Amino acid sequence: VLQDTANWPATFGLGRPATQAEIAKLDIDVRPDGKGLPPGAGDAITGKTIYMAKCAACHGTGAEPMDVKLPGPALMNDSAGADRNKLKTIGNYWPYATTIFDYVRRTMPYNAPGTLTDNEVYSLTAYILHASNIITAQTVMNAASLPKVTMPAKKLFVPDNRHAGPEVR
Amino acid sequence: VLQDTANWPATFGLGRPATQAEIAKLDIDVRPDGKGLPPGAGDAITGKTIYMAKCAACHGTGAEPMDVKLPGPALMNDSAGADRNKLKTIGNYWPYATTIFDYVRRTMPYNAPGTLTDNEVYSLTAYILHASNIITAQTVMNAASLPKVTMPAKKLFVPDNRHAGPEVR
Amino acid sequence: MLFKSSYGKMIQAAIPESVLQSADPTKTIGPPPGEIGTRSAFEHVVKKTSDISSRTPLQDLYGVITPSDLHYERHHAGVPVIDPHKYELLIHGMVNKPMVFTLADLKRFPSVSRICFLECSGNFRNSKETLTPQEICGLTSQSEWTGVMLSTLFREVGVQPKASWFLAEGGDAAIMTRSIPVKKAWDDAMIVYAQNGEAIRPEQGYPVRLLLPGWEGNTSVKWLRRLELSDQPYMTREETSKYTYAVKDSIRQFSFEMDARSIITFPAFPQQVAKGWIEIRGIAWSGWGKIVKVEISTDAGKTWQAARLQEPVLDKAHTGFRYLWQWNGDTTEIMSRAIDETGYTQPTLQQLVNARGTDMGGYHMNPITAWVIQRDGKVLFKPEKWK
Amino acid sequence: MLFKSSYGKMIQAAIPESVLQSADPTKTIGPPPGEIGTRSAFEHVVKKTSDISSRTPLQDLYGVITPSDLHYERHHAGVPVIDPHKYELLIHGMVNKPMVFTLADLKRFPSVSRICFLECSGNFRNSKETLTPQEICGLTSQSEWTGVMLSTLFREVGVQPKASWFLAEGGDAAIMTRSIPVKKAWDDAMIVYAQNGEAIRPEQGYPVRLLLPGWEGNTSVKWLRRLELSDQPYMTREETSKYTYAVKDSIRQFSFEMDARSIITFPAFPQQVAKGWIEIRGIAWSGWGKIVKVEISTDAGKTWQAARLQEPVLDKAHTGFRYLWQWNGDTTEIMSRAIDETGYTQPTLQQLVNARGTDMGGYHMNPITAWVIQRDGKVLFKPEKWK
Ligand code: HEC
Ligand code: HEC
Ligand SMILES: [Ca+2]
Ligand SMILES: [Ca+2]
Ligand SMILES: [Ca+2]
Ligand SMILES: [Ca+2]
Ligand SMILES: [Ca+2]
Ligand SMILES: [Ca+2]
Ligand SMILES: [Co+2]
Ligand SMILES: [Co+2]
Repeated sequence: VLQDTANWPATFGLGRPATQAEIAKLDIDVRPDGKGLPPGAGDAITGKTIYMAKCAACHGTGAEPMDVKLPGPALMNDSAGADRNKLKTIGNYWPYATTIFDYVRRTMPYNAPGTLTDNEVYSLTAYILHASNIITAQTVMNAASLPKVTMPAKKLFVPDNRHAGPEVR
Repeated sequence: VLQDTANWPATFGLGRPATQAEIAKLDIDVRPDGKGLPPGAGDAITGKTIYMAKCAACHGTGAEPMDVKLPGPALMNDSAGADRNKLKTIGNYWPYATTIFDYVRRTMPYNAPGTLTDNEVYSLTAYILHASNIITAQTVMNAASLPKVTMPAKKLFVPDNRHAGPEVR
Repeated sequence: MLFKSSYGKMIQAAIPESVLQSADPTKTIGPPPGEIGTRSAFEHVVKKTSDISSRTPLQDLYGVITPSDLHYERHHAGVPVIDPHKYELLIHGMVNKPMVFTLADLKRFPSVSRICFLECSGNFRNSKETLTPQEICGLTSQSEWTGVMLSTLFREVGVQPKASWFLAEGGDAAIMTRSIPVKKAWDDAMIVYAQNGEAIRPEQGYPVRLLLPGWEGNTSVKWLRRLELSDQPYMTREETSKYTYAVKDSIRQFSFEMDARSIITFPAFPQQVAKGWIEIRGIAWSGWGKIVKVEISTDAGKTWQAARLQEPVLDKAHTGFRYLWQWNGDTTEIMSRAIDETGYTQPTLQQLVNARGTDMGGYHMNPITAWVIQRDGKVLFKPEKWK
Repeated sequence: MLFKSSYGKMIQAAIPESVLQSADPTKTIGPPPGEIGTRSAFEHVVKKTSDISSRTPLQDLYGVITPSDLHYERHHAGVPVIDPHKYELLIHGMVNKPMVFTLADLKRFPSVSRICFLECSGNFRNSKETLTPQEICGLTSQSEWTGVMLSTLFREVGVQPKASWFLAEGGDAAIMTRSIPVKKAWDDAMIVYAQNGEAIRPEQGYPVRLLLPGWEGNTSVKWLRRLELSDQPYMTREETSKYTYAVKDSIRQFSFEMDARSIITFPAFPQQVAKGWIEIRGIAWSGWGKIVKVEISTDAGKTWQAARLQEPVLDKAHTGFRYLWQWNGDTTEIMSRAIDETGYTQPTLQQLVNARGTDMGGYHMNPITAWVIQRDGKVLFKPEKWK
């Protein structure tokens, strides 16, 4: 016990209540169950155009040989077939499709984070999923469909089974 | 016990023996019993000339009014008579005459430390002692005479009598 | 110009000639007391940088406090500039009272200080003999942190009984996010605003970061702007694509605690030592609690002796160890292993392979580090292959 | 420009407009990991300088480690520049083997780290209501020091049984000297070369200083060049003309240990507080050993309650204390008193006058510090006259 709170008041009266508006402004996360996904939609065909314009320079088109060193990691080339231990990509290593939307929206493009519209992020997500052989070119990604995409690597993930004690795990 | 030295070797074999020459170069301290005083001698008359040239600019001549703020503290003006609690000077506060020699030689003049000859330091010490009414203008200060000078404040000094425990002392 | 470090190593440096040819310091008045202290121009201790991190120079440090400006860095979109007067922390989700706290609010709550380590779970390099402790495991550092217990804030907003996870989100350009079990908040999580006596440095999360003692560094989200209580984890990129690792046929996720580890920082590459008495020195730490023992082998792991631990030994903290050894000049291997209060002993690489399979690697690697001392006194890291 | 500090105080500062008008940090990539960390441009914590000293900003610090560049300074001829490669420590006098040690030699001996405070025995100001903790007692700071026990070196040179004192001499332009009883070397004196994880800073004695835990700062001679063993003290200027003080009709000399003391650093001048819950915070320390208790009065000394001490409580170390208090808005006086493991309780000024007489002052003053909280929340120091 780092603090004895026995004599503490019910509240210290510090801080102020958060308004719904200010929560909404910051609350951009997306959970695997779809909570947090905004309205809007996109598909792989639209996504490919955006990808080529805003992402390919760093992440490649999925066509170049792998020995070209790019600023960003490979996202989908060879992914479905690649050896996970040699190259971790979205297709062979990511357990949830919602993570693509969440991550791309909050931090990509790396040099201009926060500049994509929600529709663009849906389209990019659709494109990456399609290029990884997970959805068809026609599948529309939106708040309802994205959480339903099952990722190939999902089944591999297990929670940490280490615990306090002598065992090496 | 901060260290358990039970398993230590007799010596770690680090460092090297000091030569007498290198000890002599650094061993400039002077003790109250005169140990450390160098050959040489000086008197107050010679000392006054040196003092006016090298010290008075910072410490005053002992003649100015006390409200002039000088870079260095007053050394002897009014000292023998002054109230110790208002103005601590060599005459009313210093317990050992050897300290004057030691301190002046190692660190004065403040802006050019280490530039005085031993004879100059003997003379300056004689001058300060004379100007504080402790020795006559004629008394020569050297390794034999300086430790014999008895300082007026000597009898006031007592070792710390505080000790571990509740008492406020 | 080339010159000798105080340990004897030859290093390249740029000291102004004016400093090196300085006059006798007993005859020259130096600069007066200043508003801010300085570092000696003769010291050149720096972090080793890559594009994404910079590593603490463990072999150049003493004691267990890392100077704040030598604390390791790992960030995902650089160091943001945050105005402390505009700073706010939002706590919402499964709470009774969603609230916003300013920095001044946070500083007024009951406060706590503790000394503990941070370590990136990617803290392991193993490629070649010429690696320093900084290169092998310089992604760990230690500070005295001050802030408010997260439990104090959770008490204030009224966390709902069903909330089992919370999302911690940073205000940098990566808007870094991690999902954390609520239990950690009741255990020892802190919201910290100070480091080693002063405001947290920008590289460590100024003005406010989460601090999860003993857990992989990435979870102690820097530049913290928001906490959202939830009944499930968010499966962010940093807890799925990153900070997970193969364990045989599965991928281990939410692997939070940093297992016990140690490193000998002296003698270590690039030192060269001489025959005779050597104090072997290093640090040991565990994310599971206190270090209770560090053992040293000077015969390549055949026999082990207890090192002396530097008091005070603190929970989840770098702990200094020392072992006095007389080197007879023969080639040998020296190594250390940490033992923590849960009874765990730092494993060999082979033990890790046995437990995790040959596809392990990248995260949460804590094998014993061995140094080879050659007959000429040169010390080399001993890399070990496992696939 | 004028702006608010993170505690709410208005302070004058010069932050570049470019920093203040920074873009949204979530949309701007920041600088990458660097070789050396930085301080936020929004922080302006500095030492308060005079011609002869500079004082640690106690009211701006957190925890108990003082950032090395905010460690108080007191020197007598400025900060010397000392080349660590030319550095040597001479030990001679009443020893069997007079020896010279280089810095590399010193670093190879068995080493020790400890966290302890340093305090100048002249650490007391009392003139007016508008004094900060820094101005009242900022001549104390704390570091984690690393070095070799002086006893280890004394063992090496063979100190003779009749040696009862030693002279410690610095290599600055003051060639500072103090006489120290040999017993302190057997107790806990150290020769230190590192501070808070790195080489000692120039202002604190680079490359090597003496460290006498709990004793008046001046005795921990900086830039140490020589130790001479003797059977009597040398009666240097700093132990006769200075660092001595009137106790009734005598002058107390060789007054080494710093008596127990404490200061409330929050709330303190120039803070202004609001009615409601306030965590009273401060530090307590004693040169005689550990702090065992700190008591707080919020009613001008009528009643006292125990504060909470921050673990770990270390020997001769600044110890953080905290006390939760609900201020009802009435004018009052708050104060703290430290109690150490020897049973000593920090005295009132009147108790010091009773013990030492009205001519005391200048050195070793450790009276309880009282802060007046006015109805408007402004906090003022309460100066007390004693002659
Ligand atoms: C200027 C270079 C750059 C551009 C342009 C860029 N990225 Fe990235 N991207 C990166 C870097 C660098 C990383 C790795 C960041 C890290 O690890 O923190 C990354 C990571 C990613 C990841 C995570 C990969 C993984 O394996 O974890 C995804 C997904 C991604 N980017 C998608 C995109 C998309 C979609 C776009 C275009 C809208 C884009 N990126 C544009 C540089 C870029
Ligand atoms: C440039 C100014 C300056 C000059 C020139 C100077 N002094 Fe000083 N002196 C000082 C200062 C400043 C101090 C106080 C130093 C300190 O406290 O560390 C001092 C201190 C002293 C003290 C100790 C006083 C005390 O009460 O403790 C003596 C004795 C002294 N000086 C003698 C001399 C003599 C003799 C000379 C000439 C050879 C001299 N000084 C030249 C500035 C000067
Ligand atoms: Ca949310
Ligand atoms: Ca001598
Ligand atoms: Ca004593
Ligand atoms: Ca990123
Ligand atoms: Ca776990
Ligand atoms: Ca001086
Ligand atoms: Co990390
Ligand atoms: Co002092």
